[in-house]
Amino acid sequence: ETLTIATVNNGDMIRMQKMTKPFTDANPDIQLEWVTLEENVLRQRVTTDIATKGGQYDIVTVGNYEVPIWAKQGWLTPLEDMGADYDAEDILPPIREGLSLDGKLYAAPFYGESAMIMYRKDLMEKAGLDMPERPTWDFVFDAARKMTDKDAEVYGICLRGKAGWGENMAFLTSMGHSYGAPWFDKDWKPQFGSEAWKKVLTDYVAVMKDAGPPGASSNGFNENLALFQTGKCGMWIDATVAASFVSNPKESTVADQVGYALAPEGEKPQMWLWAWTLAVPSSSDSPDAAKKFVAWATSKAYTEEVAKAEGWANVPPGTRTSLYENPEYQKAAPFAKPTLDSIMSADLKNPTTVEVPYIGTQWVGIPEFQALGTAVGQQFSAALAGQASVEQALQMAQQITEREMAKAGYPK
Amino acid sequence: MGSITLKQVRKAFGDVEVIPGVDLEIREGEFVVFVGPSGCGKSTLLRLIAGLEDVTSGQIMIDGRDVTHAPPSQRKLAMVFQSYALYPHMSVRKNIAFPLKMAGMAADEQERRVKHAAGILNLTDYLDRRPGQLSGGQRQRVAIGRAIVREPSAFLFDEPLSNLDAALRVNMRVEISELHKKLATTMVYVTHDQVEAMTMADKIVVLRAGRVEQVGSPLELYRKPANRFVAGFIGSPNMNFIEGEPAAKLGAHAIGVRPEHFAMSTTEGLLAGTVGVAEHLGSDTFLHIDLDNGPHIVARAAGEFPVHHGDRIFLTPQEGRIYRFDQNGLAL
Amino acid sequence: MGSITLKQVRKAFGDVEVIPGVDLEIREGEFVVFVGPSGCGKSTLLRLIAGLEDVTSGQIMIDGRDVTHAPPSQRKLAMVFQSYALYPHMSVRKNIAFPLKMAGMAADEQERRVKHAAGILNLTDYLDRRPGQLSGGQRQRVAIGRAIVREPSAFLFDEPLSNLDAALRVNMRVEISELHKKLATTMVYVTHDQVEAMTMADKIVVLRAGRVEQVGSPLELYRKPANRFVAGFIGSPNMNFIEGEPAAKLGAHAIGVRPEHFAMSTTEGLLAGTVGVAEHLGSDTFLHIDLDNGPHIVARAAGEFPVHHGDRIFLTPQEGRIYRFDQNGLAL
Amino acid sequence: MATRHQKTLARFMVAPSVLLLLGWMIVPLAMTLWFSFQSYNLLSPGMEQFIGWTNYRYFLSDPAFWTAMQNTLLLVGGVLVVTVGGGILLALLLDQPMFGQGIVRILVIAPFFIMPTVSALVWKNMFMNPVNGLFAWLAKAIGAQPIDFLAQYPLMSIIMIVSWQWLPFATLILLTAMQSLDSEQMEAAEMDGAGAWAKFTHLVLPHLSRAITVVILIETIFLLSVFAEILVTTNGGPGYQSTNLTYLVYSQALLQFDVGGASAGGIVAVILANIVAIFLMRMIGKTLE
Amino acid sequence: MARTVTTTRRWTFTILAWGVALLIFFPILWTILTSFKSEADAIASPPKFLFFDWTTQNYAEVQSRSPYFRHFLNSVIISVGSTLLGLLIAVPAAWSMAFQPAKRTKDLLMWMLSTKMMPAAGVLIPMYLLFRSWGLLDTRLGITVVLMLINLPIIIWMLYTYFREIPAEILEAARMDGASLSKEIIHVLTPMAVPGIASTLLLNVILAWNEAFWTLNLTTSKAAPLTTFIASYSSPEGLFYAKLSAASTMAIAPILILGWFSQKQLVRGLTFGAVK
Ligand SMILES: Nc1ncnc2c1ncn2[C@@H]1O[C@H](COP(=O)(O)OP(=O)(O)OP(=O)(O)O)[C@@H](O)[C@H]1O
Ligand SMILES: Nc1ncnc2c1ncn2[C@@H]1O[C@H](COP(=O)(O)OP(=O)(O)OP(=O)(O)O)[C@@H](O)[C@H]1O
Ligand SMILES: [Mg+2]
Ligand SMILES: [Mg+2]
Repeated sequence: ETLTIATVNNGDMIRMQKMTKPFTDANPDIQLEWVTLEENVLRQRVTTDIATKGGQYDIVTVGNYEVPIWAKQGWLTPLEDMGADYDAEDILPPIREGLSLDGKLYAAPFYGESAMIMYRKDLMEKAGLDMPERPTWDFVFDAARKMTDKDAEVYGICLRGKAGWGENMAFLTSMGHSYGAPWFDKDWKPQFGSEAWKKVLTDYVAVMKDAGPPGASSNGFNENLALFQTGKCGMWIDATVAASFVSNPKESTVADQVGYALAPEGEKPQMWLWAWTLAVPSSSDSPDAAKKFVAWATSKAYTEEVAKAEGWANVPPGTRTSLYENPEYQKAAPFAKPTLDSIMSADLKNPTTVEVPYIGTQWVGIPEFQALGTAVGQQFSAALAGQASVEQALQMAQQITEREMAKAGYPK
Repeated sequence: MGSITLKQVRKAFGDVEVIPGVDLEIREGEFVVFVGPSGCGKSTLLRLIAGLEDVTSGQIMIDGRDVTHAPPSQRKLAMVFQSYALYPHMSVRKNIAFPLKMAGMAADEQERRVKHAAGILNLTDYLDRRPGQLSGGQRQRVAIGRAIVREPSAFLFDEPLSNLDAALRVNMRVEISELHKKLATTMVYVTHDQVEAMTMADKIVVLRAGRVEQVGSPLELYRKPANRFVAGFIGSPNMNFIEGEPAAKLGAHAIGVRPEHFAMSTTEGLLAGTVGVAEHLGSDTFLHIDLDNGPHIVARAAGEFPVHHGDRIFLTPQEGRIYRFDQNGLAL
Repeated sequence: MGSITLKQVRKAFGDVEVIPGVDLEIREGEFVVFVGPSGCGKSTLLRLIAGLEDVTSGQIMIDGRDVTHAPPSQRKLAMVFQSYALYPHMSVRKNIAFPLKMAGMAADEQERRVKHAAGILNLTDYLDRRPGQLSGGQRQRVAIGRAIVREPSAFLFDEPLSNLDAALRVNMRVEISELHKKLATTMVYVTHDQVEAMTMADKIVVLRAGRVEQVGSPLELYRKPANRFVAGFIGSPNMNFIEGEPAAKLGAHAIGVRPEHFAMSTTEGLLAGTVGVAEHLGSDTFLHIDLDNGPHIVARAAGEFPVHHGDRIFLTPQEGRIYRFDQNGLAL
Repeated sequence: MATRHQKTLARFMVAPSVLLLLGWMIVPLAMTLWFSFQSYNLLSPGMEQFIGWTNYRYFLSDPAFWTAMQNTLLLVGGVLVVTVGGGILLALLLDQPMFGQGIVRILVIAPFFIMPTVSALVWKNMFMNPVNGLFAWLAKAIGAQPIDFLAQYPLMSIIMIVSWQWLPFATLILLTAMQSLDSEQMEAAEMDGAGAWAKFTHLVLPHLSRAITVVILIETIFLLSVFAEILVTTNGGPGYQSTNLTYLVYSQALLQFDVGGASAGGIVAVILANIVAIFLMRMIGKTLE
Repeated sequence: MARTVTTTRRWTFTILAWGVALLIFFPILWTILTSFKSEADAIASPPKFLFFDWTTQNYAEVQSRSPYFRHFLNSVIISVGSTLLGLLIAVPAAWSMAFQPAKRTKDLLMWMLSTKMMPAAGVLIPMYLLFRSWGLLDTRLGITVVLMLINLPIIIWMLYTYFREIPAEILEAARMDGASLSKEIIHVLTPMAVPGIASTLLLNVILAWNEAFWTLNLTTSKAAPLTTFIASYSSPEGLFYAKLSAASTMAIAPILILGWFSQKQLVRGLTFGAVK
């Protein structure tokens, strides 16, 4: 049996490909076929295949955004009977809930993440500031401006600017939620005309202009990571997984100077919850073998394998309670606690101050969000690049969203 | 082996009738030359015989067999093209052997025949060269070689020498004539060079606008052209035509005199004129003369005839060498 | 206006010396023809005069002015190329006017001159066509037109007629001769066709391997060739050379007799041979004869000389028409 | 040049290609046409229904549509201008006497072989990146503010990348054409007193017109469907500033999974492509005879 | 035009041309250089041109991540296969267009070319559905056929321009010599057009090699060529310039080398009958 596995090209996934020996030794009749793709390409390929029942993949890597939607369509095989020692209860509750429908788990988390602030202790000190455990947005903006020294190529804050629902819109959606600016009111009316949104975007554009790196409008997670690793960012608010990269002295020139804080707080704390998960499409013709692999790859045992080979700091984070209770991990990963706190504080159903008809923290759990998020992201990215004013961008965003929602037939 | 008969052969390209209807009889072993001005349909006629074009109506028989609708390969004819049409990627040997190979002949028999043909054509030393490495004359010989190995019942040539330079042309002309003597196979030869036609043909077919104007041996055509067109076409330089008074005196609409049939004098003669250009070739002198009140004519004089530009000259056509034509150009 | 002098002009391409050193005097108004076998350096010499190639050493003077290092445009010469070298995207009018436009001439003056040239060359009706829409002869005339509008001090022609067919070539030959008479401008004309050379030239320059073999008027060269090379080159068909006994009898290494200088008989004569091919042209008959123990020769007989393939024939060279050459090919 | 037999054979032999291409055109096109009248989103299966012209209305009224049209034209036109203009200059340069012409040609042709994805990645990351890119370093080295190409001049940057890929093509065709110019014509012009500039405008350029036409034709065919470069560098943004028609259709189809809308867009694009094709055909018909 | 070229003139142009050529080539050169740097050197400022610690570790890393050789092999099979298949179909078509032209031949040719302007994304879903029902997803056969169809118009056009340069008389001679149509094409036309066919082949191999939409969308793993290989590097995490460069170098090197070796034929082929 050959399992075709679609994965995203991030470090943890690539590491997994190199570590499958125990699995293949234990299951000599199963061959693994890896398809590693960049995130957008992956999503496009996998969605096309699953939606048309192409049956190309036995295991797909999907985010927690897709899982409930796809599960509802019947595209995913429920992950029951994963083996005696799988211990599904160990999975962090916010994550587990996000991956379940009607009590059944449809995808197994490979790693989970939330957002936090990574900052440079040395620069913070130089600016004469002290980072609280959870700062306010105003503190962050102020610190960013103070830390900036453009001549030395030090920029106070790095934030995502590259258009895309999983790039700038992930950040801006969660920032919006934190400001009390949701995408839709409870009647599915787009809210980009609101004062709250205006404040969100104004603050964002302003601080990036004053304290952001040049070319911010094309920076995504990876670009910012590179910037931070080379010492060009004072602060970076992004996914918690980044912590293990920025603190890795082999890759990062500032590893010893990184501090961590919880994501900022506005009307509400900024919430973020993301998990890359492994799921088995219902079109797979080897569901049992696939489940076996998924169980192995998301098990505690795998975590230990990685720890043995690469050290505790490099194990896939954010999925299991047991990991955070492990003292060895706590020792190796200074970012363990803020990560766990961030994840646990995420509430998919109540991301903002008002009631919303959708679930999601840094995304909105409807199928149309991919397209909408990217289209709106383009507008916001244009605003960041100075190609449009904040007002224009919001107006366009509102217009686009109204159009698409109308076309898609909301409210449903 | 090698008789070709055309019966009322007609060819039209779309609406344009190129050959309005030709009857022609070519006997076994004859060397027949088609001549005529450019565009008169010589090539078309040849290609109809070859089967490279469909006849619009009429019948073509080869050796008594009706081949009107047979494909080229079944007519047992060989053709030599103006551009030689050699296969540039094959050696001379392969070029010559190609028709044999196509006929599925055994390799050793192919080789034997190629050797034989190469021997006849003096190509033995070049068998392993590519056409690109040969001179024009050699290429022409390869093309002929390719034709003769098949031992066809007739050869068709479409202006085979027109791409060669003057000296080579003369040599190849002689070679082809000798080949014909040796093989005694029917040859149909298209040219617009009337020297070639005169020197090679057993029988010349003069075409004009797709019609046969006259058929006959070279000297027949030279001596007794059926009409003004043929008279003007055969002979070099061309026949001079004089209309008006001198012609009327002889009871014709126009009279024709060949350049070589004038007696010339600086003192007296039947016709008077002024020398324009005098071309001294050493062996001959061609005089371009403007007749008084008459046309521009050309006369051939002896090797070193002492006249110059602007001199007065008098001409008398030789007795019995004057051709007379009526209103319609027909010979009287 | 139009005298050209070459003094010890030498040209080498890299290591290869193509012209080892030529002295030549071309007088005003002369029509000079360069002839010689292919590759002998005719074109190179012409291009040196034109300034399209640098001389390696030596001096070129035009009208007494040293132009050895002057660019082509300052030599006041016009050139007509073998390929015509017309500008394909310009109308005939524009082609002819191009040199005038380059000289910055006023538009109406240009127009006047173009009209004039077109009138001379019978091109008036074609002024608005593109070269692609013209026949070969017309194109050649346009090329000449482009040359004459500039009123150059001399014209240079490099085989201008070699791309034309036989009939057209004869016409254009006469036209160029007449043009020369009309304009009386110096013309330097390259050809390898000796008929052209004979009929057009005031003075022929025979070249071999970059050396001048003989300079003289056509009839001078025909009558008194300086050596065997010139003798063989001038005259058509070529002179027959006989070595051995018959030559020795006349005290020479070889003797030469032109085809037109044989007396022929079927019964007796100095030389005996067998007729190979007899080419009957009507006006003449060319006999290809294999002499007994001797070479293959060509003889010209009267219009209707009655011999055929395989007949015995006897030849006697005409008195005083025998050329004698020594061991080195020099005329005795 | 032919007998009936030959003609019949000829028709018979084009048939496979024509049928295949027809199939290739018609089958997906028919399906596309069908989908274009459906409300069909891959992500919401089971909701398909006939909705008339709605998809077309949405596609054509999309504010992105007109921008995309404009960008498509700008992109094609811009690249054509750069490559043909640059190609002529470069061809002129390469036609001059020099040492190592062979190697120079090899260097110049290289970009043509590069995968569009790779070249876009390389340009974006290693050259145009405003922090770590080489251009940024150059700017800093001369004391200027680094330019954020992809954000500030997105379309121009893409034109630049695409031009880099197509410049070799234009150069080489034009160079070959230039070298085929009859040397006797050049000499004739020289004798006629034409200087370098006159020779260029009166001889070289007209002689190149045919080659230029072919360059335009081929490039247009490929440039109309430029896609990978945009996807990799700007994702069509910021805003719609670098979205062309192909990318717009792509984003409908594979970002929004709106098959119906994408199909409508596809049909619109096919129609536009055919208009361009007819236009090109006219142009080519004249020069290619 | 053989007037002596002065040495200064020659040197001026040499320097100028080399400068421009290096400028044009520089991005590729830089990519290749970067592929031998460590990630830190790759983004060093000021850039390190030649004096850095050369390492092949990036290649090892890239190789360990994905089976380069299999992608490479797929690329070869797909690009060569589609081109050969295309030639097989295009040769007869080009023969009839060149030698038996009908009134509409030019229009037909243009129509064929216009099929290339179809926006692929618009018809992807239909194609995907068809491929699924025919079981062609992620098969070399399927993607080969698609690339063949994509390039067929170009192949036909190129062959057509070459064939038209071959004198019809030669084919007629073959016919007179008793060759049937297939023999005429196999023994005479095709060998004569070898230079043209070679350049058609080359150009189309290059185009197929670089095709990145259909290959990416219709293949998954077994049939996936190098375009898929490179797709996993478009934005990985962390510092990636050196790895990206190594992967890029590996993806373009084969075709670059092929292109360089066959430069002459290719250039001649690229002219599409533009140069007469
Ligand atoms: N395939 C064709 N379609 C239409 N007309 C044609 C075709 N082939 C020949 N013709 C026309 O038929 C006439 C006769 O042509 P053909 O080639 O037989 O002349 P020709 O006597 O061989 O002339 P030339 O001496 O120039 O070779 C010409 O008017 C020509 O334009
Ligand atoms: N540019 C060149 N470089 C090297 N050799 C050359 C060049 N041009 C001509 N030659 C050589 O110079 C010699 C004379 O050439 P030229 O063209 O002058 O001969 P030609 O008498 O005009 O011959 P043809 O009658 O064939 O035109 C030839 O051997 C030729 O190969
Ligand atoms: Mg003909
Ligand atoms: Mg010459």
